[in-house]
Order: sequence, then structure tokens, then C-alpha cells
Amino acid sequence: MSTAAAPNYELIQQDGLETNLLEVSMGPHHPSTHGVFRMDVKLDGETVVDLRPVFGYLHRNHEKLAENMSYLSSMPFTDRLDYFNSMANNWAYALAAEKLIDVEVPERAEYLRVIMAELTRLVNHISLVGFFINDLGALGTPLLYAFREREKILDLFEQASGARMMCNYFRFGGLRNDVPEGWLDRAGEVVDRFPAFLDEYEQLLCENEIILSRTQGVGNLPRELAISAGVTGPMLRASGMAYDLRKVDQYGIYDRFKFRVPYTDGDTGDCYDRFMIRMLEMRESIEILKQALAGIPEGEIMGNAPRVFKPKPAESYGRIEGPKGELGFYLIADGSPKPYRYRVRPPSLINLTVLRDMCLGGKIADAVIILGSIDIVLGEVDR
Amino acid sequence: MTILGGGIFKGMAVTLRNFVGSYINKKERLPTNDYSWRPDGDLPQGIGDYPKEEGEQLSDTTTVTEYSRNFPMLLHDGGEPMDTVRCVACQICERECPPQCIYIEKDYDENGKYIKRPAVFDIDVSVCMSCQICVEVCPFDAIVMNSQFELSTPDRFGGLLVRRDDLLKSNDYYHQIHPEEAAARDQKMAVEKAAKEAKKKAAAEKARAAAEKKAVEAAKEEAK
Amino acid sequence: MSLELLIATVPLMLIFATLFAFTTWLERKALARIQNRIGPNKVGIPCTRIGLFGLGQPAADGIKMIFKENIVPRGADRLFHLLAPILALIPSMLVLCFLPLDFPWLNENSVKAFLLDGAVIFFFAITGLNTLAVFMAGWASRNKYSLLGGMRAVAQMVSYEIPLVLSAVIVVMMVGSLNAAEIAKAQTGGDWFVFSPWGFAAFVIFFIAALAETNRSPFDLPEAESEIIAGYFTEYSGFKFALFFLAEYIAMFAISGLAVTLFLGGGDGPGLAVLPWLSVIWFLAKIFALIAVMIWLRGTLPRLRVDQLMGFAWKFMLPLSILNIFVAGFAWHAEQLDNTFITVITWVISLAILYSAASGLNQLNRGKVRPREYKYAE
Amino acid sequence: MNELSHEPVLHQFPNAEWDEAAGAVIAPLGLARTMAEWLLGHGVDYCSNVTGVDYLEREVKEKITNDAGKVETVTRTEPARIDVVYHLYSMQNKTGPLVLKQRTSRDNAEAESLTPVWRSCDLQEREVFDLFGVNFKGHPDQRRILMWDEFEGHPMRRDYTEPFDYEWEPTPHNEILEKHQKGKVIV
Repeated sequence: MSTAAAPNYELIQQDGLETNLLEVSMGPHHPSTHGVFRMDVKLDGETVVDLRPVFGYLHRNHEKLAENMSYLSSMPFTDRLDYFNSMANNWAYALAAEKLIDVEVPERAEYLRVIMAELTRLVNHISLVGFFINDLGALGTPLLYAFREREKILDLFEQASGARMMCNYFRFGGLRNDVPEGWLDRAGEVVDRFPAFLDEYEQLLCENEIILSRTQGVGNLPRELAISAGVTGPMLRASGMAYDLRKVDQYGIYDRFKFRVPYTDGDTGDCYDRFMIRMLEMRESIEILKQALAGIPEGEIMGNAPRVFKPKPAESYGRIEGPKGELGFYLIADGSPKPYRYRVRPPSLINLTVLRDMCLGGKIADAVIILGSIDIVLGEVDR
Repeated sequence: MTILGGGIFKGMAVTLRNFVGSYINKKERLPTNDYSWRPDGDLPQGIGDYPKEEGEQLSDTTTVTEYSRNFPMLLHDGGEPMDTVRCVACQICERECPPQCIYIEKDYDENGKYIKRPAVFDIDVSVCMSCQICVEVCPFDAIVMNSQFELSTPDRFGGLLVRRDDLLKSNDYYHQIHPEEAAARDQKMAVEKAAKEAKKKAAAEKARAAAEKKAVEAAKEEAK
Repeated sequence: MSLELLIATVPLMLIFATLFAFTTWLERKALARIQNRIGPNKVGIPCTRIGLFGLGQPAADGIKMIFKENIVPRGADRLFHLLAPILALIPSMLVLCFLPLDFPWLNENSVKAFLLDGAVIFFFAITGLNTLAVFMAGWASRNKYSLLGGMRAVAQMVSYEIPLVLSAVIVVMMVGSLNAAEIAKAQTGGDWFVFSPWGFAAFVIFFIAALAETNRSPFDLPEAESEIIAGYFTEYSGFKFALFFLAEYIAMFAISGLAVTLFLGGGDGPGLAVLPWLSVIWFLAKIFALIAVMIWLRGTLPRLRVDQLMGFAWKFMLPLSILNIFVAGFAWHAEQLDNTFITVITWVISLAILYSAASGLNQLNRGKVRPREYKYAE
Repeated sequence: MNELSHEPVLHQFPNAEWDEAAGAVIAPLGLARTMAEWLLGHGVDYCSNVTGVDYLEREVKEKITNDAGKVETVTRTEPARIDVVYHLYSMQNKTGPLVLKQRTSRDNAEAESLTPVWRSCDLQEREVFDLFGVNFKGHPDQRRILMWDEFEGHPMRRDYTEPFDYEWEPTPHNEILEKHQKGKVIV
């Protein structure tokens, strides 16, 4: 069990020279800490001998805010948790709240939820890969290719929900509105063109000698540690555990789709695996999207749930396979229109548990890419 | 056997393809600069140039989509805005607004009697997060989302606090920016109104029947 | 004499300063297009909306840089903080004079800088000063990131100087002179050194080492943005930053010019018999071709890690360049026999030796790094 | 997903309570760590979510059937408490969730740290410590996580009032907030 130790400034005796460790505070404003994250790093030359993550620079006590407003009112705030995947956050919250009020979600809404969630996954994974390669030192080229494709998906989000990032689209018992006419065809077009982009992306990145030598063998995460540390999502699967909530929980209508879950055999579990698992997951998401777009029925979009409601006293925990890992919402209702307790289980924060273990002994450049491969969004880490 | 540095050359081939492609295939490679969806296939003159001349307004709503939302506006049914304003100052939106950016005061006439309209309706657009919750909770379809996005102002305080009279927009304008949504809303309102009127009519009918009955009974009584 | 000196050097400075401005525009534009953006396209003629493809951007940037506040961190060494960018600029400007550029306005009697014997040695001696400037900047800034960047820069520049010089040695061996003009003259008529296996290998090594010397991607570790903010010039702003920027680009010109002189035939090219002044155009065109490749690489590659960078220099480039010297030596002797068959055999053998040495070294250094297979759960 | 049954847990630990309404096993004081280790040994290898819930002292009106068979309303006082809630799953068996609660008093909130059992509790227990002020015995590195070290109080407690010491600058929103404060209670 290793945990962050109290700072100690030991002197290193080498050849009669007394040298100090160099303590660098990376962040909260650093180009590659993905926001206002801070790592207190102690360096011996370029080698990381100690690393202490510091959180809280973006803390706004989202949970307290949500406990002081009605269930519906905190839906737009869930967009701002992980601002890359607002649709997935909406779904997790809706899932937890729907358990409280017991409402049936119409068929078409379920299909659209899957479509939105998988599009979100595509957005998240391409951007993550782009940011990751950016952390490796590329001049933003893969990132901008990723953003080029993300642009097309965000256009779809905008047409459906009215906003590109803060979608606020899911409602308890369905969705806010039906997609406009022709949206499904446009989505189909984007989905059909996506594999070609992925091919190009793989050609650009997956065989590049520099990327291979930079990422392989860096930031190894053994399977046992990954499970014990509650690491979820692509990072867990890269460590060799095929655990995907879409398969395990089969929430929504995921049991109707045929797709595979890529994972490793757990020997390596390094940055390259985490990067590649995301690349492979995108292909599976496209499979799901194709099936969903083909099978979506006509019909109602909203169940009979009221906008403002008072659930009976109960507890519920809804979780989904978010693009970053298990995103859970824990709600306690006490009979009032406001949740008594509202808790977000943020995958980004919990995946950071193992940051120190992975970084120690590496170079400072490794620490940066390990952080990049964890895939955090500070809106969710600090809440 | 792999070629020495083969992965790097492959990557360079991809970047070269993108370099050339950005000149040839604009739709695929430069999606943000692809205006082929516009009627004339290009941006209107001068839209790309920012900042514009002083006072110039970009009130071109064709660049926004049907469900696009920016900041709320209050609807009235035409004519003098305050006479036909739909808002009755019930303050539900004020209560439900997640960032609490709405402030409403009820309007009273000189006798202190509540008239169903707001005396003050302020929205602080520097706090509003365009979430549309107010639209959804409004039982009177009085508040909807505008798609006007040119709200920058040199005045931080007055300029970003939008007052009632600036928020008031006619239903025709709503139809102009969000045709489908507006039509659906009008239909819903018509249905509700019809239902209400039917109910009212039924009630009136009932009252009339009761009165008639009473009258008949009274007549009977008298006849006795 | 002094007038002739001015005639020789001032246009050179002006030309390269203009080319610097143009190159910044070119780099931004090319990178933008590689990344599927448009790049600078607004700044053109002032007070109008004429864009001129953003050609006014360098001028606007320059004006901005000059009028920006000069910030020196508290506790920094003010003197060395000021000296570092100047010291970075001087050597890179100085070596420009040793490029064999045949400007038409220079006559035989003018001071022709390239007449200096030992120009190649002088070139390496002067560019070595750059290291000092970078470390000075890193140290004087009183910033941990700057210090890390400075440390990286020293290690990197000193290491890569060795393969750089060793690959230049081959050309010197072949020509038998250190004079840049004579090296260029020896390659006239399309007989460039790059068109031989050892020459090509030397050129590739020289070019890679040149990337490292000028801190270009994928060897931009001293200014690695994602790790150490901006490395040694983290704490520089305004005009001092502009000087660093200028020095970096001038150093790019200088080292590309040297590569052109050594391997790509200097000002050699078609049409020289008719128009002798075309040689300057050819020379600059070749420099820009090399710079275009640098930009292209920058748009494609991520950077190496610091230990891999040093490993690459000492475990790959150094053995290969030493081997290359021997190959070139034997090949030179074989060519003296003036037998076509033996020449062909030499070429084939040296190609085979160099390629297998390169891939062998690559295999040794790479270890187990290769693409992997993944499993799927249903 | 199959349910992770609580029956074996209750069988093994007779002192543990089963809260039917919340669907949670309530660990008796001082036994949480032992229970966690037992659970880990029985395949519950993944602790998903750790959080605290703060209950102030409150009066609960309950309808119960008395001895005479009549329904009557009884008012009883629930003592103030803080629950530390663990959502447990089994990754290898793909079962769950099992909700485990540690109940502690509000004034001297203390619970057993399960970080040595499940590493994922590390940051989350720090968060509970930070926001609820629950002291975790045996936590290897208990510091504030989201609030800064000098911060006083525990903001997620329900009786927490924020100090009026935040830096602020005037915005148009102040006008609205002032009116809110003058005119009515903020909902």
C-alpha cells in the first residue's frame, strides 16, 4: 500500500557532492495537466522520485448545489461535470432518478439515448487520443484532426439539442425533444464516414516509432491494483479486465446490440494499451451506432414523468459506462422535490488514485503522458 | 521485416494528404469553413470579418439551427407588448432557474389589485447558462429561448442585465427563428385553450341548466 | 575595405531578416494546412480588409513583440537574462557569412566571406556558442522549468554536435578542403554528395542532428511545451523573446545552408550557364526545401523522451556516422581505381552495410517495442 | 447484473443490521474493517462509490399498527448521525451492488477506513473527511482534498453556513441577489 508521503527533503550524496531534489509544482496552470490539476513532483534530474496530486482548484461543490434545487434543475449542471461528455452525464443522472420515480422510457427515446451516448464516446475517445498525442509532444496535428471530426458530431448534437457541449438533452423518462427531420440520415452519414477517419488516424499514429517507444512500457498498471483502486473504463480494460457496464449491467437497451469489448491479457497495461483500447472501442461504438440507427422506431419521445416531482423516500444508485469509466449517481430522496443527498461517483477522480504508483521512477515526460492516458476532465475531478 | 522508420513515413504521408486535401476537399477537411449548406454556398459579405464596423449587427438567424438556444425571451401575442404578454408573473421559472438569474416582481394596479403580468422581469445574461429549464417549467408558454447571440456590450452592469421591455418579443418573431417549435407550441396552446374553453362551456352549460332547473322549480313552487 | 564589408554583409542580413519573416508566415500557414486549419489570413494591408493571405502577420507580430512589456522575474539575474537572447542571435547571424552565396553585386575583390579557409570548422565552432546562450537563459530566468530546459539543451546540443561534425567530415574527406566555396565547387554539374550511399547516409545523419541542434521537432525537448512549459524561454517576453525566435530561425537557415553546401551542391542547378546569378536562387530554394521538410516533420511527429534522445545520439547516430566514415574512405579508394564495375560493387556493398547497420542498431535500441494484438470479449 | 446477496454477510456477522428501506447493510461499530476483509475474501473486489450522508436530528412521524390493531401516528426523534456509504461490487463474478454503511455520530464523527482493503476508497474517503468531517481511523494519508488545507468547517454538512469572506466583485447579478434577499427566501 503506497500512498503519498509527507514531503521530506533528503539530500543525496553523490561523489562527495551534496545535491537536493528539485521540487516542481506542475500546475495548476501548466499546458498539459488538462485543466487546473496540480502535481507536486520531486525530481532527481529528470526522474520522478515523488509525486503528489493536488485537487480542488475547480471545486464548486456541485453536490451541495444539487441538494438545494429540484431534481430537474440540476440536470444542466451535470453537463458541466465532464464537459466533453454531457450526454453521458445526463444519462447517468436520468438513470438514477428514474429508479426513484419508476417511469417507463419510450422505445424511441431509448434508442436515441444509445445513439447520443455512443456519439459522445466517439467524441471523447478521439479527443483523448488527440490530447494524449499532444502530451507526447506532437504539435496538435492529431488533436486537430480529432477536433475536425468532433466538429461534425457536435453539429449533430447542436441540431438535436440546441447546444454543442452543454446539451442538457436527457429528461427523466425520455428526452427533451425529438430529433429534427433528417437528423438520423445526417448521423448515419457521419457514422459511415468515421471508420475512414479512424483508418487515417491509425495510419498516422499506431505504427509511429516515436509513439511506440514513448508509450510502451510506460505507466504499467497491474490488473490487481487496477481492480482494487476502482479504476474503470478503458483504463481497466487496458489492464486486462474485460469489465464493461454496457455488458454487465445492460442498462438501457444495450442487451439488444451486438458488440465486443476490447481488452488486453494484462501483461502490460501501459500507456500504449490505454491508447489502443480507446482506438478499438471507437470501432465497436460505430457498430452499435449502425445497429441503433438501423433499428430506431418511430414513436413518443417522453414518458409520463412530470417535470417537477416528489419521489418517495428511497435510495438509488445509477451507473453507466461513461467514456471515462463508471459514472455513477447516488441519490437519496426524502419526499421533498429536492434530493436529500446527491452524489456523483466521478471516474476521473477515482482513476487518479493510481497516478502516483504509475509515475514513480519514470521521467517527467512520462508523468505527463501517464496523466494524459488516464483521461481526466477537471470539471469532474473537482466537481 | 519493417522498413526503417516506416511508421514515421506513413505518418508523414497522412499529413501530406491532409495538407493537399485542405486545398481540394473543403467539405471533408475544413468542415468549419464549409458553407455549402447555405443557399449561396458562401458566407454573406463581411460575416467572416470581425470586429465589424461600429453599430453593425449580425442579425442573421440562418446560421443557427431549429433547436438552437441562447438566452430566454418573453413572448407576447402581438400589438402593444404589455397588453398581450403571456407571462402572469407566477415566478415558477424564477424558482426553478438553476443559476438563479431571473428576478420577477408582480404588477399591481393603483388599488393594489394583482394584474396578471410582471412589473419587473430581469434576466442577468452574464449568469444565465442557456439551459432552457425556465422554458420547460413555464405553464403559460410565456418564456422561450431566443437565438440572438450578439449581446456583447461595453457596459458590464446595465448591458448584461436584460430588462422586461428588451425581453419582450412577439410570437411572430418566435415563428421566424424557430418555426417548427413555435408551430408545435401554438398547436399545443390551441388544444389546451380549446379544452379549457370546452370545460368552461360545460361549466357554463351546467350552471345554466342548474339555473333553469332552479327557475323551473321556482315556477313550480309558485304555481303551487 | 570597410565599405566593401558593408556591401557584402548588410544585404545578407536584410535578406535573411526578410526571409525569417516570410518563414514564420510559411511555417504557420503550412502547419495550419497540415492540421486542416486556414492559418493567418486576415492581416494584410493596414486599415483595409485586404488580406493578402495573411502576409502582414509577421510584421504585426513584430510590432506586437517590440511594444510588449519586458518582464524579468524577481530574483532573476538581470544581466544574463538580457545577454542570453543577444548571445543566441550573434553566432547564428555570424555563420550566415560563411555560406557560399554568389550575390551578383559582389565582385572578385569584395570581401567574400566564404573565401575563408576552414569555414566548416569555423561554422561548428561558432554554432557551439548557442548552447551557452540557451543555458544562460535557462539559468538566469530563475525558473525551474527554464532550468530543466537549459539542462536538456546542453546535453542535447553537445551530444548531437558529434554526429553533425562526423557526417560533415565525409565531405571534407572527399573534397580535401574545409573551404565552403571549394566544397560547393566540387559538386557542380549535378555531382552532389547526397547522390551516393555514404553521402546520403551522412546527409540524413546531418539533417537529423541539425534538427536536434536547432531544437526542432521531434527533438524540441529544451522547449517541450507539454512538459516544461516553454523550457529555457519560459520567462522571456517581448523583444527578448523575439530575439530568441529570430535566433532560432536564423540558426535554421544557417544549418540548412551548411547542409546545402555540404551535400546538396551549394548553388548548383540547371540554367547557371545562361544566368550565373541563378545560383543564389537555387541555394535559397534548397534551403527552403529543407525548411519545408522541417515544418512537415514538426507537423507530424511527437517528441522523444530525454533518455531516448540521448540514446539515439550515442547508440545510433554516433556508431552509424563512424561506420559511415570508414565506408566513405573505402569507397573513395575504390573510386580512384576508375573502374565502373568496381564502383557499382562498392555502391551496392556500402548501401547494404549502411542499411543493415542502421536497422541492426535500430533493433538493438528498440527492444520489445512493436504494435500489439488485442483480445475481445463478447 | 445479478444481485449480490446480503444474506451471507448477515449470517457471518450477526451484529450487522439490514436496512430494508435503503437496501443497505449497516456495519456495527468497529467491525467494518473485518467485514470488508471478509467481503474481499469472498469475491467483492471492487468498491465503486464511497460517500457520506449527513442526517440532522429530526422528528419522524410514522404510522404504526398498535397492539389493539389500530393504525396510529407516532412521533419519534431520530438522532443526528452521519452515514458513510460504500457501494460494493464484484468484478470477477459481475455481481452487485452491496451497500455497506458505517453509522457514526455527528459530533465526534469517526469511522474505520477501508482504504487498506480497497484502494479506491483512498481519495473518496479523503473527500468524505474533507466535506463531512468524518475521521477515518487507519487511513494512510488523511488530508483535505477539495478544500484548501486552511479551510475551516465541512461544507457538505447540512448545518454548514458559508462565511462571508469570499472575494467578490460587483456584477449585475448582485442586484438580483439583493432583491432576492430583500424580497423573499431563496428557494
